[in-house]
Amino acid sequence: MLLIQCPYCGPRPELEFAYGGQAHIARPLKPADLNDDEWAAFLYMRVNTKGVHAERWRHARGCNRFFNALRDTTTDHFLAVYKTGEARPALNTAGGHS
Amino acid sequence: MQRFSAFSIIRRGLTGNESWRPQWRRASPKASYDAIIVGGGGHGLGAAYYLAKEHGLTNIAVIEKGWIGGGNTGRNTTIIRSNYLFDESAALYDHSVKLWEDLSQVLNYNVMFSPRGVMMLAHNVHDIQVLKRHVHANRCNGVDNEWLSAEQAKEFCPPLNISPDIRYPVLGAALQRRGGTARHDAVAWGYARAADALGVDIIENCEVTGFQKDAHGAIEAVQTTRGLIRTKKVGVSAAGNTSVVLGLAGVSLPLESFPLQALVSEPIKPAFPCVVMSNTIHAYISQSDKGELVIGAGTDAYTSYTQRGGLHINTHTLDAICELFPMFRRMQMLRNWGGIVDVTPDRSPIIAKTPVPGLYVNCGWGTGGFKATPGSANVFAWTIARDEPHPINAPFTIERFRDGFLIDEAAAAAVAH
Amino acid sequence: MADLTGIPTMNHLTTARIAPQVTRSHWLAPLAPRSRFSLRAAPQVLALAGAAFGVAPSEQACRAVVQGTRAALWLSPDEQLLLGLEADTASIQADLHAALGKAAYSLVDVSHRQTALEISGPNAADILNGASPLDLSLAAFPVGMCTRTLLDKADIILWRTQHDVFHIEVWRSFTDYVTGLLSVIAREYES
Amino acid sequence: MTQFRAAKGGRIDRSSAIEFEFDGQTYKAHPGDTLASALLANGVHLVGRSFKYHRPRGLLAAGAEEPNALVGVWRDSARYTPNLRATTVEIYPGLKAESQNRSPSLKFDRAGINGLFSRFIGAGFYYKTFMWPKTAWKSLYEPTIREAAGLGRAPTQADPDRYSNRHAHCDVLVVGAGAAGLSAARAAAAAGARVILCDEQAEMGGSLLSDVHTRINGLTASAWVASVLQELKANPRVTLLARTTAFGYFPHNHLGLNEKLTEHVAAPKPDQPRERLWQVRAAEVVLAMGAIERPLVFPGNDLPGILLADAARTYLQRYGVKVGSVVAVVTAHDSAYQTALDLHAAGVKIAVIADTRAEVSGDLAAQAWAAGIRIQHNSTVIGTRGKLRVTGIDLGQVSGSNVQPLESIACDTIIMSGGWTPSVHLHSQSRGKLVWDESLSAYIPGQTAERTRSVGSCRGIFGIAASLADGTKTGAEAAGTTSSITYEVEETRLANTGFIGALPQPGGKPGDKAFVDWQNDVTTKDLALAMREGFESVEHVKRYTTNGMATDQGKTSNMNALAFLAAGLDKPIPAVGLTTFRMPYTPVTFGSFAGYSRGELFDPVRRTAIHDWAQAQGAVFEDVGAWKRARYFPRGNEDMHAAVDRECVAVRQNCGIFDASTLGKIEVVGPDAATFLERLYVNSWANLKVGQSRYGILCREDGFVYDDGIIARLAEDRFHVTTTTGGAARVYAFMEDYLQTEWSDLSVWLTSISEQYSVIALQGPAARRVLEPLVTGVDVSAQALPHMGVVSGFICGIPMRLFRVSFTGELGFEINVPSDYGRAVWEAIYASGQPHGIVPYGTESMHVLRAEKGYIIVGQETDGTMTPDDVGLSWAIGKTKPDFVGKRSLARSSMHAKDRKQLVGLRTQDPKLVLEEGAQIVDSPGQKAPMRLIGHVTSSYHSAVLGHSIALAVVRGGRARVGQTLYVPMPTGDIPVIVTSTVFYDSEGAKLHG
Repeated sequence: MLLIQCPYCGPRPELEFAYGGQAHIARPLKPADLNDDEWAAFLYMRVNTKGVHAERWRHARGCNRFFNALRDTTTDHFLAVYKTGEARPALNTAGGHS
Repeated sequence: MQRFSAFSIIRRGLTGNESWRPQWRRASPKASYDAIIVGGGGHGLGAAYYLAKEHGLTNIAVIEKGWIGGGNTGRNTTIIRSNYLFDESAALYDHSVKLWEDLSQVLNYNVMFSPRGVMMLAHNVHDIQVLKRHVHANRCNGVDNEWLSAEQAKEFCPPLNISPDIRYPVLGAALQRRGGTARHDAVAWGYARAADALGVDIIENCEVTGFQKDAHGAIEAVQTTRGLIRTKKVGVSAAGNTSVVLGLAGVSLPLESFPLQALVSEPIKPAFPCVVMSNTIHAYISQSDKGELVIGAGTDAYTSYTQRGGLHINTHTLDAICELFPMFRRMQMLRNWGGIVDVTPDRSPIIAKTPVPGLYVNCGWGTGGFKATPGSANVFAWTIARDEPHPINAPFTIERFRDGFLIDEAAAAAVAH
Repeated sequence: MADLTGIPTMNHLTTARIAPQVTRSHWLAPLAPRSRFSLRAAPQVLALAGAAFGVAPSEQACRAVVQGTRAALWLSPDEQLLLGLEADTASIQADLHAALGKAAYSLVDVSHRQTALEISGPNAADILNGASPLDLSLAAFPVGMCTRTLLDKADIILWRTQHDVFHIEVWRSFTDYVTGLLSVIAREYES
Repeated sequence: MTQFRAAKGGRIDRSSAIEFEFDGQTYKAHPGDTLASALLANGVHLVGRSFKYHRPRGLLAAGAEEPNALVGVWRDSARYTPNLRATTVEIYPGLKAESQNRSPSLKFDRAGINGLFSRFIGAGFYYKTFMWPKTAWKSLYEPTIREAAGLGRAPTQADPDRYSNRHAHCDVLVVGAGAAGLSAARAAAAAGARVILCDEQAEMGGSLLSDVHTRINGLTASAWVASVLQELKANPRVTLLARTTAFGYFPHNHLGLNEKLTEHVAAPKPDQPRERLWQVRAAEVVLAMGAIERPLVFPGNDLPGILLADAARTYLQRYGVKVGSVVAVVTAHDSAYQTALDLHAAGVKIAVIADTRAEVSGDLAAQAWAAGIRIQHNSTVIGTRGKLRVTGIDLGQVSGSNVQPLESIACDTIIMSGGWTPSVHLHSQSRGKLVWDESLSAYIPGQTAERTRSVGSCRGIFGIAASLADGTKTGAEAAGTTSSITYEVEETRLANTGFIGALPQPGGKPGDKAFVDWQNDVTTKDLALAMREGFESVEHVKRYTTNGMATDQGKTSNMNALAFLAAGLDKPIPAVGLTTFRMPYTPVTFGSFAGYSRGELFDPVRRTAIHDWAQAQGAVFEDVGAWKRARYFPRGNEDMHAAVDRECVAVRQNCGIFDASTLGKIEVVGPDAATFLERLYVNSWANLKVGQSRYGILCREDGFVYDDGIIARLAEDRFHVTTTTGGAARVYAFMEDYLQTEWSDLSVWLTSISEQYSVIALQGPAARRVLEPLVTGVDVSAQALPHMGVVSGFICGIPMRLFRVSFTGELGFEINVPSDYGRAVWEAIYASGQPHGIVPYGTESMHVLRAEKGYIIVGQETDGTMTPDDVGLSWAIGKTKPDFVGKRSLARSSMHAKDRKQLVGLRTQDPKLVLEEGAQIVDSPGQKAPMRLIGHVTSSYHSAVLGHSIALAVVRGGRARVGQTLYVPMPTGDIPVIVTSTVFYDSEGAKLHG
């Protein structure tokens, strides 16, 4: 069970969270303007990164807030958490324990 | 190829078993091949075998970054069934089950396919509706699947707890008698040995690092940790790592890779005759020929390539098993392991051409890939050889997501694989 | 015609399968009905509510503020659970609407959505940790801390009111489960 | 007093004797014994039969690594536990144990004959045969193999024992309470850290408990252990967990510990759990798991009476048991000399110390020499004698690569030591790297992947003084400080030597029956065969030979196999690789994972405020998600169909009352509430007036129907949204997702009110007459409160939200009252309805009534692949809206294909015939499989009101087929059906608006 740093509540067990998939996929403002391929890309295409992955979590069983995190999918170590709407932080040094 | 039989065992046994030869050659990459399969799991080795056997392509290689059969092929709960809801799925999986039925004889390798029956439990009215829909659809598609009352289910699987006092009583079950299990390692080794005998090179410890394309963007070579290999056809069967490999060719797919855990108990004398699956309480269980109870857990919630998951997945899996089979509470977990499963949005696989000419992909099997091994390998080989899908895998394209022709077993049936 | 205004609330609980338990290790019992409001708004608006409600909501995460018969529990940056006397339900509502006026906010009466339990005693934290994955040491979960969390398979709000007293808010249909679970966990402390 | 009990010594309580049973025979033991030590004390070495060849086997070890001595322990008919290691089973009065995998008896096991065929049933033989005839696999071969395989038998009855769970947190978790672990815990505790110290054994102290020579700070080792434990016990921030195995190392320093609570107790208290699962989140972990002595691989090394040297010392010094009378010692490490000396001192004859090394220096060798014990250098073992117990050992002399037979020496016991293998299991589980240490010829922990540290012999630091220093330093580090604690130690220094692989044999051939994995019967010949057949990857060899896959997980076999492999492949050991260490370290009971979860605690049972009333009325309930819902209310001996017929007729003729409380309800409040719903649901909401409600449909972004429900506008900025029962949680999360991550520009908030209100549906022509007398402050007349109207008022003085809505097609109301009042209001309405023939009805009647009107149920008519248009709801879509969730997907051409499955009604010719839900549909009769399926039946009932059966179905191009005859192929034949409209009753809706 992962230990996840909620930006609002602090470190909490994974059980309290819901995984929200890849982060920074904004819903198009005018979906009608997209062709089928572009729309399918928005709906379904995912980077599925092997390495540092920007992803959404929701503290579903806690403060109920969505937030973003950088996690290394080869170690499951979290490298950063940040609030929804904030830009993906640059990583000074990768790795490190979570 | 040294023929396997009771006779050969005795003959070679009498001479101290000295005369056995390697089951497949330890090949090194040639400069070029007619086709290359990336990924030495059951699907990849099988595709190579069928390419050689049915399509006459023998100058081909399977390249595997680790050791063959070391991925999900060697990490799954070996359940085999074809009682899927949609016609497309039923056709694909039943094609596979038919191949399973004489795979041992075809490969001259005992893969221990054991059609001991796969039973899916219904715990509420909705389950009954869903499973009966399966039973009817399967029957009309020529796939065996029958409805059992709770008592009949208990008769078929005596350890089952059908008491009305449990939290989610068993109201009935759908049974596919042709379903069952097989010996997972043997599938990889059997295909490897048979493919090798047809001239296929099986190259281990060889990881793809890139693709080389010609002026028209078509595949012309594969870069690997063991050098550049020329080829015009590449079939990728890399399961959890598919996104990574296809990414090297600039192809992105609707895939996410999740950790999937499974576990076995200590070996015991025969105590569990069939395979039982319950979607409502998330459990599936069978007993291996070695005597271990083989139990599948759910996937962890997040994408990961670590091949391990959390303790809570095990507690939730085993509380379901203990609720259904209370006599197993005193059994002990012997070994737990994790795999990486690649999941598509509709939980159905992709067996198709990619936007890159000469590049083909077989992926997205989620938690259900083992059962499909022969069938998927067989139609994937066809697709690679003829540069067009076999009728059976024609619906399983990448484009179906763009066009909305989903084959959504998960949403439609919510039955785990 | 029938007038039910006088009937005691908590019909559900009194018919539920639980009665207060008093043992060596712990005390577990349902608490009396309360008036409860979910107040959701931007933090600065939440602050405005303080005066009207009589309790200034905590700005610190996961903290409850108690004033007389009322309490405000921080559940989220934009969400406070307000607790008061059952009899004050109408007045709390009126006062807050008056105070917040045109501001953008959401005030919803959830008095009957959930029930409250209290568990206390020397083993209260141990018993909770039979099902709660949180660190309940005083350092990590001090008196006055409150949070939504999980108790095994139920969502609860856990609030430490004294060092060995915990207040639990749980959606009414999960009350039987939570009390049943805690009593089963507690059994071993009696043997 | 049995013949093998030493005159003195050991930690057993000699003052009391207890009796136990093994294979039906009664023996005597002392408190403090394990089953293993007690059997040895009684001269019993033969304790099991091996997995494949059924060879007689004795005890090899004294701890958790034991591969041979697997027994079943029987408390009562419901408390049988198979496959327990006799070395970890603590004796209690009346303990009943039995050997396994033998028939009829241990001494004579029919399957022992397998040994004769071993050359034919070596590694992987089963992959090469049992293939002809094909059918024989299922009928003959597999059943035979399965019967032969497996060890113990499974329990046959439900386990009545309880299991406990505990989540715990600490600053430092120390795993293992030997010298290194104790000193680490002590140093961490001294620094004020919150410490948990666990050890798998009944007593903490590890090897110190069987060390009678070493002095620590002037105390004997065991006295020092006692003093440290006393000190730690007194520290409130320290938790000591004996009989507790750290079995799993999970991500983010989350560890699983299994504590045995009653296994050692003769009569556990009823409320006492059998085991407890500790789920520990540790800031820092210190692994002090020690090392496991490595057996030597030589021909016939598996006879009963052949065991590890350190085990022999443990049996003597900790349990006061002599493993034999005449002992031959084979060793590659000094520690076996200490054992020999201890046995010698206890009056055991040491026939020889056969040392594989060329020369041996050090005090112990000198002492052995002085004691007159024969020491033979450059030794190897080329064979053993005996059948059910070793009777002799055949020694060989090694000179260079040449091995000469030396002599045969009689003995009744052989103890061996190949040196020590650090227990790196948890370090490896945590994904820490392992590095090969040539000087130790062992893998030791390298780069860590979690906040974890290894100390003492599990990282290759041997010796008490060194371990104490290592533990102290590291324990303090883990607690974030340094420590000044030091220890005065008097001990004998031992050289770190050892032997891995197979002992040299004459002619360089691996000898016969030289076992590497005892339990799985893997010999050097099997490993050789695997290599010969091209299995070179260590994982392949493991899987092909099953080496290391037994219940001991290769604790004693992996390193020897690896070395043998390396030799065979002519590679250095590190080049061969290493198999992964997997959870759990030792087997863990299923029940301990399940914990409290069983019956009602397996999953919460959710009941409405009206549940108990329904129960009192004899309602039959169904599970809907976690909810219990009343399905029907049988009267007398009515079956479901009779009850449902009666309930439906009553609703259509008079009125019925239905508990709809489980519906999801979300209050959506804020200035932008309407805009939010406008963007989310397919319908338009801006034009919905306060006091009105509307049927809403929610799609996923992919355009498929996700949920539906009535949405009422209570005020300009306040909506009362209902969802399906199953959809409550996911729709709320779905809304929060869009609000928080896509539309943060909107000022609107969500609050779940699902359980705030009991919802009482009052349906039928008489509904208004039943309701009217109870309400105040509202006019419920058709003019004042038309269909879909919503109003607030009072019922019996209780505030209510009154919806005039209908899921039955009759005049209907849904009364929302605060849940505490739900039952009382329900009873008041029921009373008021008596004169009007009111009946309570359940979900089954609700389904029939809505189907008669063609109302869909999401999840029954839809299945995640249906669009609003597919189920005939395109009328609900706000045509002028620029966008809503799912709109873009619905614009894809495939969503308008003519042959999409569309919702239709079906009628059978035989009015009594009720189609089966899920039955398939074809457009021509007599088709053979595979048929061309064009749809399926989604809902099907007998309608008592209409006097015939009705069905809803989804059919390709269905709406264009109305009037056509289609066929439902059943095993009994095709059933012709006529495609109809989905509305079977009151199609003009007169009743709805009445």
